[in-house]
Amino acid sequence: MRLELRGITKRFPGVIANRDINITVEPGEIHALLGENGAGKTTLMNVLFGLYQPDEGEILIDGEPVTFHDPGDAIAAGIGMVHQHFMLVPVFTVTENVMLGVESVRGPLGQQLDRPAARKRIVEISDAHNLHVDPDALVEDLPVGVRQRVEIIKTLYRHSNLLVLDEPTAVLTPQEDEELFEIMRSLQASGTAIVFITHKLNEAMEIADRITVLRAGQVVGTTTPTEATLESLAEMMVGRHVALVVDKEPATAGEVVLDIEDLVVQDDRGHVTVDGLDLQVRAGEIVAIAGVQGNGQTELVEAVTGMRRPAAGRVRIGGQLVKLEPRAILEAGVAHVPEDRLEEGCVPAFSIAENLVLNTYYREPFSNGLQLDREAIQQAATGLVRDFDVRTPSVFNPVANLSGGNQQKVIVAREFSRPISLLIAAQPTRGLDVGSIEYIHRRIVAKRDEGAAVLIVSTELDEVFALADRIAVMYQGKIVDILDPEVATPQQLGLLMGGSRPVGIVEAEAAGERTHVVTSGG
Amino acid sequence: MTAAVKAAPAVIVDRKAIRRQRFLGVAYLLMAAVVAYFLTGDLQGSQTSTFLLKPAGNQGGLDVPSIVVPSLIVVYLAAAICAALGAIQLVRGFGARWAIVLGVVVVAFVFAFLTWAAAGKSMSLIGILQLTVQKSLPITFGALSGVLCERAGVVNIAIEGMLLSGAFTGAVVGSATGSNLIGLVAAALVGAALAGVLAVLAIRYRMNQIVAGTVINIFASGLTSFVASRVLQSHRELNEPTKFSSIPIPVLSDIPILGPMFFSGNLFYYLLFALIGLIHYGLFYTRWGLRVRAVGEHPRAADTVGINVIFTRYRNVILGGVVAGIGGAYFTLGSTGSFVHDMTGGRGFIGLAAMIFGGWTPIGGFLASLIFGFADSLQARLSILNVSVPSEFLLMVPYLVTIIVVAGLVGRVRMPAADGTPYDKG
Amino acid sequence: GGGTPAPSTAAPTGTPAASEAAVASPTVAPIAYKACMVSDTGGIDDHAFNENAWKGMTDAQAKTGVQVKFLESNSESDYAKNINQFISEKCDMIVTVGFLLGDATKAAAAANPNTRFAIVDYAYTPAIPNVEGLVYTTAEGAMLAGYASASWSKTHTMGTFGGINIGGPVTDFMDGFVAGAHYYDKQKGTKTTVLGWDPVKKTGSFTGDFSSIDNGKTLSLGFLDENADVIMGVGGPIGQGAFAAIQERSATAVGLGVDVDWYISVPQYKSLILTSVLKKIDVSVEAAVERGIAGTAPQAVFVSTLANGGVGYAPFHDYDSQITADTKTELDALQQAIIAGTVKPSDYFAAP
Amino acid sequence: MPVLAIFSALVIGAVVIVLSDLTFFERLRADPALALGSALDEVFRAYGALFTGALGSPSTYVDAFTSGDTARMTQAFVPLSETMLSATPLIFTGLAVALGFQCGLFNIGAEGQLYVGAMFGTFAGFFFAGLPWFIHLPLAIGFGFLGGALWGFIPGLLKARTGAHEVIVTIMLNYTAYNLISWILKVPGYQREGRSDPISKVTLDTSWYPVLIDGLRANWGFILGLAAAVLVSWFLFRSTRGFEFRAVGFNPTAARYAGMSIASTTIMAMTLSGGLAGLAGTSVVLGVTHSLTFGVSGGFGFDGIAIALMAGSKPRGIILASLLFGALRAGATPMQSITGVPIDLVVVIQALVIMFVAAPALVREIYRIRVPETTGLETFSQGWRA
Ligand SMILES: Nc1ncnc2c1ncn2[C@@H]1O[C@H](COP(=O)(O)OP(=O)(O)OP(=O)(O)O)[C@@H](O)[C@H]1O
Ligand SMILES: Nc1ncnc2c1ncn2[C@@H]1O[C@H](COP(=O)(O)OP(=O)(O)OP(=O)(O)O)[C@@H](O)[C@H]1O
Ligand SMILES: [Mg+2]
Ligand SMILES: [Mg+2]
Repeated sequence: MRLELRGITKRFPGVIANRDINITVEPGEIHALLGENGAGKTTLMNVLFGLYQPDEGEILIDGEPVTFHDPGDAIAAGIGMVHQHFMLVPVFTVTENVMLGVESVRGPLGQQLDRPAARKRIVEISDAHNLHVDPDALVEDLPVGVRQRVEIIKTLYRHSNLLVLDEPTAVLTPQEDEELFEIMRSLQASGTAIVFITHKLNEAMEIADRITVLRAGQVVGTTTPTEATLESLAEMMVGRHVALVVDKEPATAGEVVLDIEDLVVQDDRGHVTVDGLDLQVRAGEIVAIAGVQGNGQTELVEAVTGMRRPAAGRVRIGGQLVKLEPRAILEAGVAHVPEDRLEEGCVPAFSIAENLVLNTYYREPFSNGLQLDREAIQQAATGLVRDFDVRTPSVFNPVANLSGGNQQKVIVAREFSRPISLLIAAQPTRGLDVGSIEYIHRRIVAKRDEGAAVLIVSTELDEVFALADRIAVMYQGKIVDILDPEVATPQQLGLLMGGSRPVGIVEAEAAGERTHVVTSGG
Repeated sequence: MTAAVKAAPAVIVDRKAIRRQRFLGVAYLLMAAVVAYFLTGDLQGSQTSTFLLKPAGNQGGLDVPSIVVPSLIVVYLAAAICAALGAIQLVRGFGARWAIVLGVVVVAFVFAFLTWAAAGKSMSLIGILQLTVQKSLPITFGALSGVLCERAGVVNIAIEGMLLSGAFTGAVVGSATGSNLIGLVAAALVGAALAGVLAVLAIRYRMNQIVAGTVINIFASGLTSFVASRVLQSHRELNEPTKFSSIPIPVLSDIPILGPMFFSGNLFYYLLFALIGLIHYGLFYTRWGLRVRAVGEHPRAADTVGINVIFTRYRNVILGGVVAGIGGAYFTLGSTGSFVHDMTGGRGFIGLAAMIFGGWTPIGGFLASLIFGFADSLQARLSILNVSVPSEFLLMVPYLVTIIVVAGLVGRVRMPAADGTPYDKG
Repeated sequence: GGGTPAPSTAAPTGTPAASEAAVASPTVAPIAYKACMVSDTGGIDDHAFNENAWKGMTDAQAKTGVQVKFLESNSESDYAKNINQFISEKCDMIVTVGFLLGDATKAAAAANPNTRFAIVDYAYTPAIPNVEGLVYTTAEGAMLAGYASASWSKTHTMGTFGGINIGGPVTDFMDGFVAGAHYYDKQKGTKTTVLGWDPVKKTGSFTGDFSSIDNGKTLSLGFLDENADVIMGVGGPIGQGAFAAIQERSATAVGLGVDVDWYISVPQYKSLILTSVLKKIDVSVEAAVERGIAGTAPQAVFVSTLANGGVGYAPFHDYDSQITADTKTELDALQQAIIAGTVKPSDYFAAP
Repeated sequence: MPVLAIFSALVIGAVVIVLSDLTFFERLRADPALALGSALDEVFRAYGALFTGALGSPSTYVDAFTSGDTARMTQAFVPLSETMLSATPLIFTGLAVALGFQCGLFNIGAEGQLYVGAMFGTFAGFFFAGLPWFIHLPLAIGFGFLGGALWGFIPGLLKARTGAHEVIVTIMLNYTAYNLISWILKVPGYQREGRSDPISKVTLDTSWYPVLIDGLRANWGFILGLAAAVLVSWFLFRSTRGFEFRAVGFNPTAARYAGMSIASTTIMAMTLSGGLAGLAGTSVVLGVTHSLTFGVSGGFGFDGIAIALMAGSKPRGIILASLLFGALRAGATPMQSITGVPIDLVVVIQALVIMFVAAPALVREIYRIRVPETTGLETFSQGWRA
């Protein structure tokens, strides 16, 4: 199938997400789509998939203009999409998820689900492309990598000959990346065209036949891996020369501030996800926890910040056994930048000023114990908004109306504005653009240099390498190794994150091999 | 590659489970104490309690012998069972079987209570069981309505209003046309219309669904009372529908105990059983059900595979309205024969509790409704036997049972993930 | 036939539906006198005393041409407001229905000595000069009905239930019913069990409201299960639950109406109605209005009794043939004894 | 917007008046024009009576003031006084529901809390004899608050500890409370001597809310309601604890991250909410009836929901909305008396008002108003999640 997008424009209130975009995808081609956060990649694909209607422009398949009113039309036309956020029903089995919408049925009324028939086809498909899954497993019990395979099976089940993969590698380990690439090549061999969205330039270079770069909703250019270099791609994406590596001095580690001993934490379903974990973080150093999603990082942070009661273990902060309860931990001088800024970090309906005192509102000078001092709150807020460069017309604006980066700045401003001895930051730059990432990174390093202990949890290897003084690798609820970022390589790290332990961590090759292109966010 | 981490090692202490273990243990011991102390006071050793299993009156059915038990011994036995289980519960717990043990204790407690109430007398046990089913009927209709709506992701707290409107419409249309069948259809349609309003408010205008439902409840109560006092009061003939008469099913109705409970009722019984089966089959074995559940769990995922989320929700809410309307018609066309304002007395809300208790499944909802029906039937029977508990407290029983069930279970059952969340196509 | 002396004034029976017709077309020329009624929270469609009292008002209108109107109360705080509304509309006479309005009526009567009041089911001690309390010795009529029921009962088990245990207006019926059964037992040496009410302990079966027929039916099914074959439900529409239950079980059992003759007002169940306990609120209200029009001085208490025909029991209608002539004679004798004061219901509250 | 909502509700109410009059259809067949005319006439008469019954009629005011007779002047203010009197319990229940809303809780139990509050308040009213009014009245009010608070504490505790949804628990507690007062009204010592019907002893006049003006029924309960509104407003928007309430209401997860206790805030919010509803109970028994029967609430608890919604849970709006609903209730009496339209119409109108207010998009659509959607108060929990 030959796909042509011609002059696609899509506007949202206040944003032009796609502006006059022209792209063609040839049959059997792997076409990479690159671009910064918010460049409009997902929007374009949603237009292609019938989730959005384009304001202008048309879609042609094999030269024929088509209109997709909803995803059903796109699926019927042979387009399959693996979404950035998986579209799987957790409580359904793999078979049910795959057959949903195109169910095999039997029975006199033609209504009864024919699960065996569907299961048979799924097994066929997975055998043909090496996509191993148990058709009867519940999706919620599957690890992310397997879920992604389910998504791919879903599209193949619908006879797609054009497959859109929206940032499929963001949640995978390097090993899983490789497995995915194998699958992509196998599909390509069978004539399927693939649109592959990624932030990771080297991935595009490795797998793509052609690469199109979007910036601010427009096509900047289309190139091929042979013509382009990593540097040229980065420059196309950002629009200027990129040399963003965080400057930081070597750490001068001091006292142990955070001391975690034998910690056991269960998740909501009662599974043990942190399993006897030990970790120490010292003043003046940044420890980054690297790991694939679902290995207990979330529960670890929740436990240490008092959001989840551990089943066993001890947590000492500044040498004291603290009561693991949010307020007690805050009072112990811990700052926390939570993973989900809108759900956990702020009250979007509250004003910026109110959010800036969300965890200090009850103390002098903001409250006399009974009544809030609005004057003091406003003054403090005005100062912080200035210091942290939050772009807003007024401190009384609701945080909901800020952009993601500015929302994150509000949270960082709040957490960094008090004297702290320990900073815990989970995915501190998720979904942020280059500028914001750089800003937040600088602030974090500055906190370290002031003598705070810093614990970072990030799924972004680039971020981990950019910030960490020590990298703690977490796998199945345990710290399986601690690496020195100066000597470790992403490959080693990836292997450890995936659970395989290299035979003795050998001295790393030259550090120069690594490219810290900080543009890779979300 | 990661693998889902499972099976907690033995060292893990589940604090919740421990708290539950202690709480239940103490509760069982208390129940044992209540039984042993309060229920034995005025019993004589020679007294017996007779439980009749043969339906009274002219109902058919095989001759079933009565159960005669020595009152005092049974009461002490029940106390002993409660105490023993309570002690074991406290000391080492029952692990995953705690729910079964709880069931055993409750049954022992209730049986002791009945034995006490019937000491020296006879009590129609079959009557209590028959009434249990009967009282659970409208509750189950409500629960089914809730299942239909919530499986598609719309919370329907307006069931009470739909029941009430169904009762009203059934009576009025049934009387006006002289056909109770037309009345039933009209009730279903009015239920559907109210559900339509709920659907428009909740889906199109994205109003908070609980508020939308409450508005409909207030509206239904106000409107039916208004029309009842303006029209029905002077046109009594509009409030005299013929009821559906009982249709005992040959052979089945002769089965001891179960026959009189389930197979001697009127149209509504069989309609309900058919609906339970149909909805259960539909939800879990058909294409329709798979899509409905997908919409209730993850509407965006459903959307991306070409399922019309909005349409599915409208359709299910309206189907839920139809079921609630029929359930409402039961009050007038199936049970009492005339409409009185606010006659549903909170059964719609209890239906919701039954739906939650039943884990959002039709069969679970029915079983839960039977528990509420039993509470209702039991309190009525106790008042008849003139036990020395003020009638006001007996009347609280079904409501208190609801609270206990909701408090005890809501955290443990899993609701459809998108329940109550409006869908924004983006 | 039944032993109730037919009141000479009112139409022998009347469906409540008559009220509207009466409003629409008074049979006599209107007069200037204005009689106004305030219902309690039950509303005038309560199938019980509000409705019955309103019928008395409209009967008075049909007969005398008096202007009548009513106000329903939504809540307790409406009582005084409603009475005041009528005072501001210059009603000559205000009839309040039910003991719930006792306090509000008293206050209004004190504040408006020139307005005449009548209150149903309530009387003041000491009396208030411009208020007539209309009370009923309901238990007397109920005792006769209970006697007849006990004579009819094949199982010697009967049942009775009420709406809310509000005392007199509800439980007088139940008291009398039980007393009648006990009196029968004493005469005949039988042992009749009356389920659902104990006049001594004042506890029994109640539906918890005056609207849930379904709860009434639940209790009645319970009575039937315990072998009862005569059931009396007291509290407006809930009593119909008894008939619904009998019909559903197709039991050989009967029910009793209350307040008015249900053979006429609830015709769909007439084949199951043994008799009804009559409490002629309509007659007493109509009489009170007529006294108001005539300008006779208010009586402190106007007691409707068996003697003056204000309470009683309805004819047996379809069941006339099943009540033996002996029983009818005994009923007449009992009626005379009650009127004479030689038999009092309260003497038979406890089982013999 | 609220004006349009009220207008729409009145229009539909008019349709209901006309359609529920069965003679209308006969007349429509006979002479459509005349029938429509008389229907309109009936609607105007009904609404006219409703309005003058709520606010008084201008001519009465003019006559009264020109006559200079104080009694007549007082009399002219009766409708307004009745409106205030009817509004009083509604202010409290409205505040009760709004306080819950602000904390993300949907308290449908104001009705039951009102019952229990009235039960406690009445007890204090007749039990503590020999106190001067300035001690007795506050004591009785305090008891009322306590009773309601107790009845609000239960669902709060259950929600915080077990996740039981407050909507179902509070509804069930409404029924329970109703049976509870039915029972206590028969308990010797609580029941009035010499009465067999369920009615409490008469409260002592030292526990009564004093009337505002002699000859009118409006009393200081109304003033207490205004004061409560000011206090609630301060509490929610100025106080430290109120900040927590709103944060928990808008985003409980973030509130927990910020160190606030969801459990204690939930319990406290339900308790305070119940206490306010309990005050509504005192405004009836200590302000109007002076004793308790089971008819104490005419659905004030449910009207409170409507009022809180209409007011967007803002105390100032609650006062206005309560006055509106009070006016509807006060005007309903003369409306029924003069035109025979049943008072239940008011309930229908109220339900319609809530519907239109709660779904602003609907009103906008009807009147083709184009305004960007401002985020309303969509805070309370969705579904049955704890
Ligand atoms: N539903 C929407 N409503 C309004 N604006 C939107 C919507 N969806 C996307 N946008 C805006 O459109 C722009 C493009 O977003 P899009 O999600 O396509 O970016 P992207 O390139 O996929 O970024 P990322 O790498 O973060 O996934 C952004 O400015 C975004 O805020
Ligand atoms: N709910 C909202 N109401 C009003 N404006 C909004 C809302 N959400 C986002 N915006 C505005 O839409 C624009 C795009 O938002 P978006 O979050 O995509 O920003 P962004 O380009 O990703 O910026 P950042 O890099 O800071 O994340 C911003 O200008 C933001 O202020
Ligand atoms: Mg994207
Ligand atoms: Mg962004």
